[in-house]
Order: sequence, then C-alpha cells, then structure tokens
Amino acid sequence: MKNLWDIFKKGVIVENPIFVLALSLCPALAVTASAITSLTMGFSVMFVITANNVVVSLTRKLVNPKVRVPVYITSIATIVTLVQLLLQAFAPELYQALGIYLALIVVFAIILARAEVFASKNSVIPSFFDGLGMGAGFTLALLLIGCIRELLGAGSIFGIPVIGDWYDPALIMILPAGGFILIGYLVGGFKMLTEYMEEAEAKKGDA
Amino acid sequence: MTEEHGTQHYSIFQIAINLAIACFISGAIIAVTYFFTAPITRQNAENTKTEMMQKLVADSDKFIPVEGKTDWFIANKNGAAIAYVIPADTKGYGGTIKMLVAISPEGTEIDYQILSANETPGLGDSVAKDAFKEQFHGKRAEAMVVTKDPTNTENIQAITGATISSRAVTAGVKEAETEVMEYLEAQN
Amino acid sequence: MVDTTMSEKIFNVSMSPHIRDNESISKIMWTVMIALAPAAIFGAVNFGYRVLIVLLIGMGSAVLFEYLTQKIRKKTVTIRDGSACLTGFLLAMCLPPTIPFYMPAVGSFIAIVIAKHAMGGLGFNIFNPAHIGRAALMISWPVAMTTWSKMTTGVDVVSMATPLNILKQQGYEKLIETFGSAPDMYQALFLGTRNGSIGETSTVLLLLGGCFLIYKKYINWQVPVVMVGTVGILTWVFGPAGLFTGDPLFHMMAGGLIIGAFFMATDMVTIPITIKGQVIFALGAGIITVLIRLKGGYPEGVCYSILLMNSITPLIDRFVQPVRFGLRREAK
Amino acid sequence: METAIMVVIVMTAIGLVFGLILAFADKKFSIEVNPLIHIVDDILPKGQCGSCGYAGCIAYAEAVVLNPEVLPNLCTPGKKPVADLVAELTGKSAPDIEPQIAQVRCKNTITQAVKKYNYAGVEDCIAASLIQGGPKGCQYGCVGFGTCVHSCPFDAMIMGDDHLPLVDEKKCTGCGKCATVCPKEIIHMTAIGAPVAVLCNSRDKGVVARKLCSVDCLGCGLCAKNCLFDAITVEDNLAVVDPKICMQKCNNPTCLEKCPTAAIYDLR
Amino acid sequence: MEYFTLFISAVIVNNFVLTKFLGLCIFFGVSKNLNASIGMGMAVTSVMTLSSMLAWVVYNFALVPLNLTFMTTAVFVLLIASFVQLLEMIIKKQAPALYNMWGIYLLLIATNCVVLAIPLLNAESSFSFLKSVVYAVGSGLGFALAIILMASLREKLRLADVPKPLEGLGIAFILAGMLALAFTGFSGMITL
Amino acid sequence: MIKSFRGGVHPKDSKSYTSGKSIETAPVPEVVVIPMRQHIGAASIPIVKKGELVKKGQVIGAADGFVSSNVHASISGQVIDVGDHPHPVFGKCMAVVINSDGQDEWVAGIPLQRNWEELESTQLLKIISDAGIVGMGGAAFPTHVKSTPPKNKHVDLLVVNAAECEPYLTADHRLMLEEGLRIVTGVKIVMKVLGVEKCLVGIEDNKKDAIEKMAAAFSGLPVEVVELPAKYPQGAEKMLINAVSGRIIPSGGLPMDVGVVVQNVGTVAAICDAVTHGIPLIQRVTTVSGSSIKSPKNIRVRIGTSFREAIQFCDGFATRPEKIIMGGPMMGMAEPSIDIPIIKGVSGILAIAKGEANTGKEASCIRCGRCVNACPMGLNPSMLSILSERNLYEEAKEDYGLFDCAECGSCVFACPAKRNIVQYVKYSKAQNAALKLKENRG
Ligand SMILES: Cc1cc2nc3c(=O)[nH]c(=O)nc-3n(C[C@H](O)[C@H](O)[C@H](O)COP(=O)(O)O)c2cc1C
Ligand SMILES: Cc1cc2nc3c(=O)[nH]c(=O)nc-3n(C[C@H](O)[C@H](O)[C@H](O)COP(=O)(O)O)c2cc1C
Ligand SMILES: Cc1cc2nc3c(=O)[nH]c(=O)nc-3n(C[C@H](O)[C@H](O)[C@H](O)COP(=O)(O)O)c2cc1C
Ligand SMILES: Cc1cc2nc3c(=O)[nH]c(=O)nc-3n(C[C@H](O)[C@H](O)[C@H](O)CO)c2cc1C
Ligand code: SF4
Ligand code: SF4
Ligand code: SF4
Ligand code: SF4
Ligand code: FES
Repeated sequence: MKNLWDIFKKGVIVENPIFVLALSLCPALAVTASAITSLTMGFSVMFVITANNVVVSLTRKLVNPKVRVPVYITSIATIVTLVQLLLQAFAPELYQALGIYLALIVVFAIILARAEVFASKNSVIPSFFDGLGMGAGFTLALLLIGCIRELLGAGSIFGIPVIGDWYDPALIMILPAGGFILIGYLVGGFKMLTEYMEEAEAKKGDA
Repeated sequence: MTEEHGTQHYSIFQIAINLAIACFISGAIIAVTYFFTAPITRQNAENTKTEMMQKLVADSDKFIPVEGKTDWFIANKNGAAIAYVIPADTKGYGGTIKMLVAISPEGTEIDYQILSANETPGLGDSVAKDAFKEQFHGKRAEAMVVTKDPTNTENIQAITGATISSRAVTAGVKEAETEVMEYLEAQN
Repeated sequence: MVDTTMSEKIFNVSMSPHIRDNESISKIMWTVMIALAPAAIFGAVNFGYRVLIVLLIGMGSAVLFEYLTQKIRKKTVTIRDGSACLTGFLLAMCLPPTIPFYMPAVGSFIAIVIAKHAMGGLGFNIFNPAHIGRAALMISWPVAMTTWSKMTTGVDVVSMATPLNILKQQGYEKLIETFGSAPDMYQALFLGTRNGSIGETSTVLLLLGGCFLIYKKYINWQVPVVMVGTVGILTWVFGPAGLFTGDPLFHMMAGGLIIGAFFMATDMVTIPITIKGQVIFALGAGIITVLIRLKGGYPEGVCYSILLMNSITPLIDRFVQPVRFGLRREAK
Repeated sequence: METAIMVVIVMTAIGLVFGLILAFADKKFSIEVNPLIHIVDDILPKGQCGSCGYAGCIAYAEAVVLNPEVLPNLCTPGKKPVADLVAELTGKSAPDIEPQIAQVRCKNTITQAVKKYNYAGVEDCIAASLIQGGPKGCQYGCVGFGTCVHSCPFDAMIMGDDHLPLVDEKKCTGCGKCATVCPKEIIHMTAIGAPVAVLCNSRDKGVVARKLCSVDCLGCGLCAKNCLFDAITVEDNLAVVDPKICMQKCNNPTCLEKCPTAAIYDLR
Repeated sequence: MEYFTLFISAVIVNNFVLTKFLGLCIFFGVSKNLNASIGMGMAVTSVMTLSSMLAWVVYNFALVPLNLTFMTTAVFVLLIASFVQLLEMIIKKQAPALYNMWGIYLLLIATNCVVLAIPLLNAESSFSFLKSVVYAVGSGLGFALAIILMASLREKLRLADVPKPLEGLGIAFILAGMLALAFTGFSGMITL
Repeated sequence: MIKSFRGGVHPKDSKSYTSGKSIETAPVPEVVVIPMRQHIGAASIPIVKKGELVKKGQVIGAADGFVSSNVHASISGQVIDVGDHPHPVFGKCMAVVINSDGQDEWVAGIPLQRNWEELESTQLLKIISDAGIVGMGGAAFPTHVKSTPPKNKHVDLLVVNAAECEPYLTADHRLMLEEGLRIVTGVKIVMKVLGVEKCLVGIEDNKKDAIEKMAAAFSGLPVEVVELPAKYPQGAEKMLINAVSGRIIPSGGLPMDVGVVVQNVGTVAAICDAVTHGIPLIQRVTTVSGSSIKSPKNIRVRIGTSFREAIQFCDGFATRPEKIIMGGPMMGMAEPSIDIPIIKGVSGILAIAKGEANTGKEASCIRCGRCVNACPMGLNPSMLSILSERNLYEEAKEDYGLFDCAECGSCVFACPAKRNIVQYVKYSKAQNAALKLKENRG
C-alpha cells in the first residue's frame, strides 16, 4: 500500500508533469484562464491517462513492439474520443470551453510517456495508481494556475467573486503574457520546493 | 520488452494485423458510445437552440423555420409572427463574433445573444452583458450607430476600451435588421 | 630633501590600462534624467501637479524594488547608479496623466523585478524594462491606460483624446478640424499643447534633451534619425488617400515617437551593440511603428515596435559584428 | 446504427492500412542500429521533451551510446534512477575508485597574510595571479577569490570569512574540478580520513617563507625526523604527508607538536 | 489577398505559440540552442504542411461523406503519427544528410499538438485545399519564427546571471511571456 | 590629409610634465641589478660569476638561441651576486648584480669609430645582435630577429614608430628633438640592413616641433615624415602601418606579411650607437613622470638602475603615489615596489596619485558599445569580457577573435562600467593556451 501511495505521490510533486517534467504545457496555458476549465481539463486528462495506463498494462504482452506507438495512440485516441462524446452529450458548455484542446489530449506527451515508461512495464494496479498520480499532479498544477489567473485576472474563483469591488482585475493574468510569466515563476517555485524537500530528505537520512 | 528488439522477427502481416485488431476494438468501442450519446447530443443541441431563442423572445410559444433561409426562425405567439430570429456574423476585435438576433416584424431589435466570440475578457466580452444589450432594444437600423458621447441616448454607447467590439456588434445587429426588412419586403 | 617615506607604502596594482575615461554608469543615467527633465516639467505644467506625483511614484517604487530584489538575491545594491530610477522615470513619462497612483508602482514592479532582474539585472535584460512595464499595464488596465485628462494649456476641443486616437477613430479630416488648421496642429504638436502621455507631448523639449545626449555622445544620432525618418517616409508614402498623400510631419511628432526614438530606442542595454546593428534596429522599429499605427488595433505602436525589435536584437548582434581589423582584405 | 458500423469498418481499415505500410516500410527501410540504443531508449522516460539538449529520447540514446563523451545523466525527467541505469548500460559510471576528497593546503588567512600590493581588478584567482602572481606576499599561498568555490559542480565548497575556501566533506564527491582550476595548485585530492596533513604549499626557503607567513611549512624536516613510520617526506622546502601510511599504522601522531610553525594539522 | 492575410495572420498576428498555445513542449524543449531551433522550425513547417494536405483529403473525401466527423481526432492522429514515422524511416534511409539536418526532429513532432491542431482547425473552418495549405505553411513559419527568436534570446541569457531557480525552464516561460506581450502590438491588426 | 585608423581613444596626454625638459643624464648608480630576461624570447645565460670584475659594455649574459639577446654590464665593478632578484615583469628573475667601482670604465675596444657604410648588411646585423639591441617601444623584441625576414617575405618598407601615443611619455619626443642625427644615421643603417628603399616616420601631431625637426633632418633622403593625429593607440604597429601606408596586416599576421618592418625611434638610435661606436645597449632614455613625482624629467639611465634611484634623481615623491607604473599608463605594468631594476624596455616610470586614474568599481556591462567603437582591432570587447567572465574562453577565441586583441586598453579606458576587459582577455588567452597544451599532451 505504501508503495502505491509513493507511486501516486511522486506524480504530484517530484515528477509533476507540468512544473518538473515540462510535458503537456499547452493546456497549462490554454485552458487555465479560469479555474473551472482548468479543473475539467485536469479531470479529463486524469481519466485518459489512468484508463490508458490500465489498457496498456493489460495488453502489454499482446502488442507487437514494431507498432507499439501506433497502438498506444489508437488506445489514447479512443479514450479521448469517448471523453469528447460524453462531454458533448452531458456537458456541452464545458465541451465548448475546452475547444480544440480536448481533442489535443490525444497528443499530450505525458500520456504516451506514462504508457511507454510505466504501464508497458508494470502490472495493472501500479499502472492505475501511476496514472492517477500523474493525472492528479497535472490536475493540481492546472488548478493552481487556473485559480491564480482567475483570481488576479478576474477577481473570482470558479466564477464566484472573492475579492471585493475595490480590486480592479489585471487583465494580463488571463491573457497569454501573464499566463507565461506566472508559470515561469511557478516553475521556479517548484524547483525551490523540490530542492528544499530533497535537502530535508538528505538531512533526515543523516540523522 | 527490451530483448525483443534485436532478435525476434515478425512477418509484415503479423504486425499489420496487430494494429488492425487494436483499431477494430477501438472502433467498436467508439461506435457503441456514439450509438448511445448521439441522440442525447442531438437532443441537447436542439434544446439549447430553442432555449436560447426562447430567451430572446420570451413570450413566443413556437419557432418555425423559415423556408429558403438557413437557420432563420419565425417566433410565433398564438399563431402570429412576433419576431424573426436570425443568425449574424460580424468581425470583432479578436475574430468573428457569431450571434443570434431577434428582430420584430416592425424592424426593431428585440434582443441578441452572442453564440461564440473571441473578444478580450473584461473588455470586448462586455458586449454580451445586459447593460450593453439593453441599449439596442426597440431601436431601428438607422439608430444603430456607435457614439462615444455620453449624453447621446439616440444611438449606441460604446463600451469604454472596446469601441471595436461595440461597433462590430452594432454592425451585426444593423445588418440583421436590414436583412429581415428586405426579406419582409420581398414577401409582400 | 628626497621624500622616501612613501616608498614603504603598499601600492595599488592592477592590470593595464591605469587611467580611465571620466565616464561612469551613474553619470550617464543621471545625465539622461536631466535631459528628460524639461519634458517632464512641461508635462506637469500641461496636466497639473498630479503628474509630479505619478513621476515620483514611478521612480521611487522602481528604486525600492531594485533595492529589495538585490537584497533578496544577496547581490550588491546598485540603486545609486540611477538605472532603476531612470527606468521608473521613463515608465511614468509614458503613462497617461490620469492614471491611478498604484499603477506606476505595479508597472515599476513588472519593469524592475520581472523584466530586469529575472534576466540577471542591469545589462542583461533583453526587453526594455520601461516598455515591458507599460505594455503590461496597457493590457492589464486598458481603460485606465487610454483615458486622457483635461489639459491646462491646450485648446478645449482637443482635450479628451490624443491626436493619434482621433486619427485612428475619426480620420484625418476630423483631426485637422479639431485643431483648427494644419499649421495649428503642427504648432500644438511641436510645443506640446496637446493630449497624450505625461512626457511625450512636447516635441521641442524632447528634441532638446535628445540633442544634448547626442552632444554628450551618450546616444548615437543614427538611431533617432533613422527611426523618425523611417516613420516619416513610410507615413508619407502610405497616406490615407493613396500613395504619397500622408502627413509625415504629423506622424513624426505625434504620439510617443520622439521620446521613443531618442530615449528608448537608444537604451543601450536592449539594442544592438554596433552602430550598423542599431541602424537596422531603428529601421525595423520605424517600420513596425507605422504598421501598427496604420493597420493595427492600437493607435500607437512605438512601444511595441521597440519591444519587438528588442527581441530580435540578439540575432542582429550575432550577425552584425564589428569588422575585424585585418579580415577585410582576406574576405576579398 | 449505420454510422456505428461505418466507424468500426473505417477504423479497422485504417489500422490495417497503416499497419501494413509501417510494417512494410520497416522491412524496406530499416537500417541496422546498435541494439543498445534501443535498450537505452527504452529506459528513458519518453517525454520526447528535448530537455537533454537532443531532439528526442532516441537521439539522446544514440548519442549516449555512440559518443563516449556524452554524459549518462542528461535526462532531467528521468532523474537519478535513469541516470544510473544509463550509466550502467553504457558503462559510463565512474569506475569505483578509492573515494577522495579535496584538501585545501593553505592557512595563510587574509588578515594575517603579508600583502604585496592592493589588488584591484577581476575577482578571480587565475586572473589575479596573472598580475605578479597575486596580491599576497607568499607566491604559493591561496589567492582567496574562490575560483575553486565557484567551479565546484556540487556546491561542496564555501569561502570562509578568512578568504580561505572550506570543503564540505559531506558534499564533496572528489571530482577534482577545484584542484584543476586553482592557479596555485593548493587543492590536493587526498584519501578520506587522513589523520594529519601539512596545510601549506610554500616552496620558499624557510627564511623567506617565515617573513611572509606565520603558519607556513619551513621545510625544516623536524616532523619527518619524528615520524615513526616515514610517512613524511620533505621536498622543495615543503613537507608532505602520505595519508595512507598514517591511516594504516599511526594512531598517536608525534609529528604534530614538533612543527615550529604548527603547519601540521590534526584532522581527526 | 485573402490568402496573404491568412498567411500573415498565421505567421505573426495570431502566432500559434504566443497567442494560441500550441506546440509549447517543443517550443520550450528545443529552443536552447539556435541551430537546433532552426532545424526544428523547418521540420515542423514541412510536416505540418504535408500532413495538412493528407488530412484534408481524408477529411473531405472520407469522413465528411460518411458522416464520421466526430471521429476526426482519432483518425487524424493515427494518420499523422503513421505518416511521420514513415517519413522518418524513408528519409533516414534515402537521405541521411537531410535526416541529420532536420530528420532527427521528426519523431519529436509526430505526437505534437501543433501538428495535429492545424488539420483539426482546417477541418473545423472547412477551409479549401489551398487555404489549408497556406494556413499550414503560415502556422509552421510562425512557429519557426517564435522558436528561433526564443532560442536566440535563451542563448543570450546563457551569459546572464539569472536567479538560480528561474534558470532553464522558468526564465524561458518568462521570456515567452514578454514575447507575447510584444506581439500584442499586432493584435487587432487582422481580424479573420 | 591626416591619416589615421578606425577606433581609438583620446586620453588626456599629460605630456606637458616633461615635454619641455631636455634629457638629463642620471648619475652612475652604486649598484645595478641586471636581469637576464629583458626581452621576448629565451633568457640569456649569465657568463660571469660572483666576485668577478667586469667592465662597462662587457657581455655578462649570452643569448640563448636565435630569439634571445645578449646582456651587457652597464657599469664597471664587481659582481656581487648572480641569482634571483626582483624583476619588474616577472616578479623574480635571474640577475647579475654589480657593485660599482666608481670608475665607469669601458671594456676594451669600446667605444670605437666605424664607417658603417662599408659594411655588408649581414655584418651590420651581427653587430646589432651582439650589441643586445631589442625593441625599445615596449615589447623588447630582439631587433636582429625582426630585421631578418624569412626568404618568402619581401620587405620593402621601413616604418619608424615615433608616435609615442602613450600619455605622459616624452622620451622619444625629446630624443627626436635633441638627438636627431643619431636617428637619421640609425634609419639609414636599418634601411641598408633590410635592403629597403623607402622609410616612413610616423609622428603624432601633438609633437609639431619634432615633426619639423625630423622632416628637416631627413630632407634629401627617401624618408618621409608623416603627421598623424594624436590618438591612442596610434603607435601600435598595425594601426601605425595602416595610418602611414594604408596597408592592413591580416588578422594574426606580422608587419612583414605586408612587407613592412617597424622600429621605434629609440631602437633606431641605439642601433646607430652600436654600429658607429660599437656601444651596446647599456642605457636608455626614459620618462619619469606623473603627478606624484616632484620634478618630472626625461633621464638617460643605465640599465639595472633601480626605480628608486631614478625617482630620487627626480627629487622623489611630491605626494603619496597610489600606483607605480612601468611604461605608459595604457599598456604599462603596475609595480608593487620601487626596488626593481630599469630594464631595456622601460620607456617610462610613472607615479600616479589618487584620483588621477578615474578608476571605480567594476559593474556589469551595460552594452553601451563604447568599447566596440574604441577598439582599433574591430573586436567586440564587451563580449570578450563577458565570455571570459563565464569561462567561455574557447567561444571567445572561435567567434570573437580573442587572439586578435592587442591588449591596448582602449576599450577599458572607454568603458563606463569600468570593466577590466584587458584582464579578462589575458585570462582567456592564458586559459586557451593551457587548454591547447593539455590537448597537445593528451
Ligand atoms: C489586451 C487588450 C485587449 C483588447 N481587447 C479589445 C476588445 O476585446 N475589444 C475592443 O474593441 N478593443 C479591444 N482592445 C483595444 C483597445 O482597448 C483600444 O484602445 C480600443 O479599441 C479603443 O477604444 P476606446 O476608444 O474605447 O478607448 C484591447 C486592447 C488591449 C490592450
Ligand atoms: C613569435 C614572434 C615572432 C616574430 N617574428 C617577427 C619577424 O620575423 N619579423 C618581424 O618584423 N617581427 C617579428 N615579431 C615581432 C612583432 O612584429 C612585434 O614587433 C613584436 O611582437 C612587438 O610588438 P609590439 O611592440 O607592438 O608589442 C615577432 C614576434 C613574435 C612574438
Ligand atoms: C597598443 C600599443 C601601443 C603602442 N604604442 C607605441 C608607441 O607609442 N611608440 C612605440 O614606439 N611603440 C609602440 N608600440 C609598440 C609597437 O607596436 C611596436 O612594437 C614597436 O614600434 C616596434 O618597434 P621596436 O621593436 O623598436 O620597439 C605600441 C604597441 C601597442 C600594442
Ligand atoms: C540613452 C539611454 C536610454 C535609456 N532608455 C531606457 C529605457 O527606455 N527604458 C529603461 O527601462 N531604461 C532605459 N535606460 C536606462 C538603463 O539602460 C536601464 O535601466 C536598463 O535597461 C536596465 O537594465 C536608458 C539609459 C540610457 C543611457
Ligand atoms: S585554493 Fe586556489 S582557487 Fe581556491 S581560492 Fe585559493 S587560490 Fe583560489
Ligand atoms: S570540486 Fe569536486 S573535489 Fe572539489 S570540492 Fe567540489 S566536489 Fe569536491
Ligand atoms: S584591448 Fe583588445 S579588445 Fe580592447 S580595444 Fe584594445 S584590441 Fe580591442
Ligand atoms: S564599454 Fe564597457 S559597458 Fe560599454 S559595452 Fe563595452 S564593456 Fe560594456
Ligand atoms: S506541445 Fe502542446 S502539449 Fe506538448
């Protein structure tokens, strides 16, 4: 159990897909102008990555290495299409808001990477948790960016105004420039955080 | 996994079949899902459209498609046409603004809805807000001119910092009105 | 008597050369500020004392942020060299007089902390910090950044819009009409009795300051001349009523072109290091300015043209290098 | 329903077509590659992120396998485990040599050092020693601008208050980078756990050295004479301790008290 | 003229990287050095153009008539991935020199969102074949422009004393933000 | 038309301290320390022993190989030490110390009278070589080496460097005013040695009197005096050749690549002495100046005299000197002590007071481009310094022409950020050399 927790945890901080691995950066900017779209995108990716990890792990003995990549892509594309169809049917507004980026989940490097690196070499349960952890890391990262951008750029979170009227929202935050700069500093912050954690770990090791 | 690379060889057919099977399964799954969601999606789309039109022309009880015009609807109340709901496209600050405009048979504006737009949040997207919309109600095509003079109530007050978007929407509504009037004239 | 007592002293030793020119960074920066001062004072006359507060906040906060960043980064504090103060000054000069007081401070924060120190501090910033600050304010609070105040010196009719705004939204005829006649307009533009950002209005005072800097050899004359010249030629050629019908004089004096060409396109940190490169820079900036003025969404393009050219500067520097002595012949 | 069936058909067809094309192309165009490249490629995270500086994981795999100079630890996403694996596969892990540590052999602090001149210029030991060998009177002593400190890739050194560099023994990996950059060759790589050492680098004659520094080795040889195990030799007016002999044989160093300038240090 | 505006819009005004956030992974991954970024820019442009053509044909002659547009994503991604893999194999074998110049970037692009996005956007806006091609070339060049600029800026900052935590990716993002800020100057210039 | 070169700077020339003062001869010192390395190339080998008696003009150090030079006793007396002694350039160096016997006697055979016109150029060359003549312009390159161009290079022009572009220094100026005949004879000799038909003498226009004097002295000879604008580094040989003849030495090349040999006026004068009277290089004219010197002078001193004595001859210090400089303020070396001997290349001794130098704390480069405009070599000193600072010295070499830098210091002079560019350049050159050494070994 401890092990599974570790697999999960690693995806959230130490190997955070966005801030540390720098994979799948596009959605981190494109859909994070508000918290709600960030969350939806996060959950969609989490679902795709977990489901795909499970599928890949289940079929890992059956797939011919020569067509491994195309097969994985087929699998991902299927799952994404499912998500698309479902969202379209049951949450059309969100489907609209995510726009083309929903379709682009197919090519988010993080998903293929987890399939190749982890799921194709591990059994179902760890793969599931790996997917969940990576997905959670991705979701949290998106949510963090989304909340900050929405808060500073529109004065609200999830559409609910939280800062008073005195605050004149800085539009830059919900525009490309602000998004880039914010993520730049968040990446820096994460670097300090992981370094700090590593140091703390090392100290613990010493004692 | 690793040792397979150098050593094993597969026939072309084997490899192809492998991918084909994967695609087959995938196709099957998608097909099943689509089979179930398609009707819901279609229904949803219908609903949203009527809902939107209903919002534009609240007291209408029926929307009838106009023959010969795609996506034109006549809003009926008790069998009488009380409005024409027609789509309009216009070029805004960040790209095309798509809207749905309701025009009374007299040629005055009733209301409009922005369907899709890429205007700047906080600036251009205020054209979807009621404060701006209300200015249009009951106005005729001749009055559809953007002004920056705060005392002018005849025309349409531009949103500060988003004159371009304001102009675009105004132009769109104006065009819709003219089109409806032309259509009605042609009918008569 | 031979004085040998000193010979036991420990001497200073350093690498040659042992004499240096009497210039320093702080001298340059403070001189530029002095060159800017007349235009700033005129801004205060034109728009009221409020302007002075905006300028002070801009400069003060820039210096404060520089101090804090350097303290936090444990670097030597160099606020005395005046570069941060100048950045704040130039930023404030490019803001509308009615700007809320917190905005110059936010702009200075962006200029100093993000545009300057995140890139490694003085000398390494790629983009003109003052312009990054202004551009960020522009997209953050476009309304506040495009709301103009009443003037104390100007004619009443002109008071609520800048000339370029009128041009963009109402056309050239309206522009002339607002000022009365073309000569009146040129006079207003030249003297500065027109609306606009705090420091950009008075062409004559800015020219004076700019020429002073050229005389002091702190800036190369080629840069402002080429940039203003390019704008003049292009606006003349691509006039509103077909080729060669434009009003170059208006475009050369309107907006922030003069302050931009003399004080910002000459910020040595962010422009190419060779004169040839600087001429390319100025040419490009002029072209982009005209492009934005005539075709773009904004009425004014100086700020963006300079930022865009800043981004090409490393490429220019890479390909336009000084001609090395002794390589000329070889090339032949 | 029709659409649903169409979906299945189209997908299968696409799969078949591409499968065939790819398989065929693979046969037709495949070129022999070093199988190790694929093995290495397999363990890389496949982020295809390019953070290694190569265009994609396979490119890095190729480089690291074929080019002996490419380091095995360039893959950032992979972190240490991957680096270890790659190193193992490519045989690049530094061979397990005897662990070493950097030792700074100068104790001539900035306060007590005899100054030759006031230095003004680039704060770098190598640059400073270009000018008459540096500002300190002792030509063999530490210049004190910390070129070694800045060059340590592992942040294992800090500059002490007395302008003599200090090695953090926990962090020092023994890479020897600092020793190679020091213009005065003051830093020596030595065995971990040496009990005593002569922390001086001066090859000046005793009389000269004495004037320039109070803690220098005069090269008088008293320590060597007093060492029971011949662990100390004097060469060029400088005593050098062989730490191996001390570690193996000596548990009560007698050399320490004998040094007239206390240039031998007890490191235990 | 229409094509020209479309082209300029794709290259500059609505630059994919800086205003539409596509292709960011390679944009940040491969912009560390100028030569690599030039190779990457060329590779992206050519792959994007070729796969747009291919996708246009498939879309308009298969998916639309069969009413299967909801499957566009899945079909396109398979199409492009396979196509790029094929391209890579062929170039590697037939033109090793070319391969070394920019072929090595191909695999990296195979599953990159900008390459998939263009065919998708073409399909969405029902562009004609020629328009699709113009749009694809423009977008590719826009990407190339952005990545080359970025690489030159990053090469310059290599010499700068950037705060440690921001080194690498952090400062690259900040630079991209400032580039985006500078590019807002073009906003509103062309509305499509 | 005034001829010049691209770039350069205009430091205050500060020559008025001594430009009006005639050359004074310093008294014969009690003790001289004569280092064995006073020139570029291999150190000479001492051929006298401690305790030996030597006469003025006697060879005490023999050249070790072709690129090396003889060293002569500059006074008569007893050798009291042969060993390491302070040296203005190397810190320490093998030197012969002679205690004067107060006689100041010439060694046998000197001085003599020679009719040089009868001699072959090889004989002349031998005389120059034996006399230990090296370049007096500062670099101290053995003159006989320079005057022996390899067969494949055709030399057709002699350029005499009388620019004296360094501030403060006036030794060459005074020499031209007072001893023009020596120079004329010297030039004739060198022209014969080289077999050239033409000679150009470059003089900066802040020495109008010298220009007139030399023009008169050279009238009737195929020698032209060229007036050059006063600009530093007019005297650097590449710039000088470019200014006077329009020829451009290719990057990495030597003057003889464009058929030119450059000699300093002091060198030419020394050649004259050696050839006509057999007098080796045992003394030179040097400028003792700077605001800290009580009475600045141009003095003729014996090689091996200590800086201290030279300064004492100029009545010592007037104020506390901050810096002692050997040579000019732009290229000279700061010395940690005044107990060092004057060697053949010492064209000046400067004692500079606080505030005279405009130094300041180094800041980071603000890319102002002044250095680029100042660099006569067309380099980008800003990049050279930044790359060196980041240890990217190989890039500095490959892409920015590190080794073209003449270390003239114009860039440093111009830099408002007070960057020590020359030091960075030297650092990088040294690192590159070390790297090359490593490569050759491994
Ligand atoms: C970030 C940003 C976004 C903008 N978005 C819009 C917009 O959505 N709609 C618009 O009409 N103008 C937009 N503008 C344009 C400016 O606000 C411009 O000044 C305006 O069109 C002129 O309006 P005004 O005359 O009302 O000040 C935007 C400007 C900026 C800086
Ligand atoms: C290795 C070396 C070889 C040289 N060979 C010659 C030569 O053959 N002919 C010549 O005229 N000068 C030669 N020179 C001298 C240079 O041209 C130059 O005069 C010398 O480096 C001193 O120059 P400076 O006083 O300008 O620094 C040589 C210099 C060096 C370092
Ligand atoms: C920057 C620089 C400045 C120089 N200035 C002078 C000068 O003013 N006068 C001079 O005689 N030599 C000067 N030299 C030395 C000359 O380049 C050249 O070495 C010398 O004239 C050769 O003559 P010599 O061998 O007789 O000394 C300078 C060299 C450099 C690199
Ligand atoms: C002629 C001149 C022009 C300058 N222009 C600017 C400017 O436009 N914006 C700015 O932030 N700093 C400017 N500076 C100041 C300085 O270069 C600036 O602080 C650096 O850009 C910060 O690294 C200028 C300095 C000089 C000497
Ligand atoms: S040990 Fe060497 S490199 Fe380190 S500070 Fe001392 S002199 Fe410099
Ligand atoms: S450079 Fe290497 S040997 Fe020196 S202190 Fe650092 S880790 Fe140790
Ligand atoms: S020292 Fe070198 S770089 Fe500087 S000006 Fe002189 S030649 Fe140019
Ligand atoms: S003169 Fe100094 S500050 Fe100016 S560019 Fe050169 S090195 Fe930089
Ligand atoms: S390139 Fe778009 S997510 Fe990676």
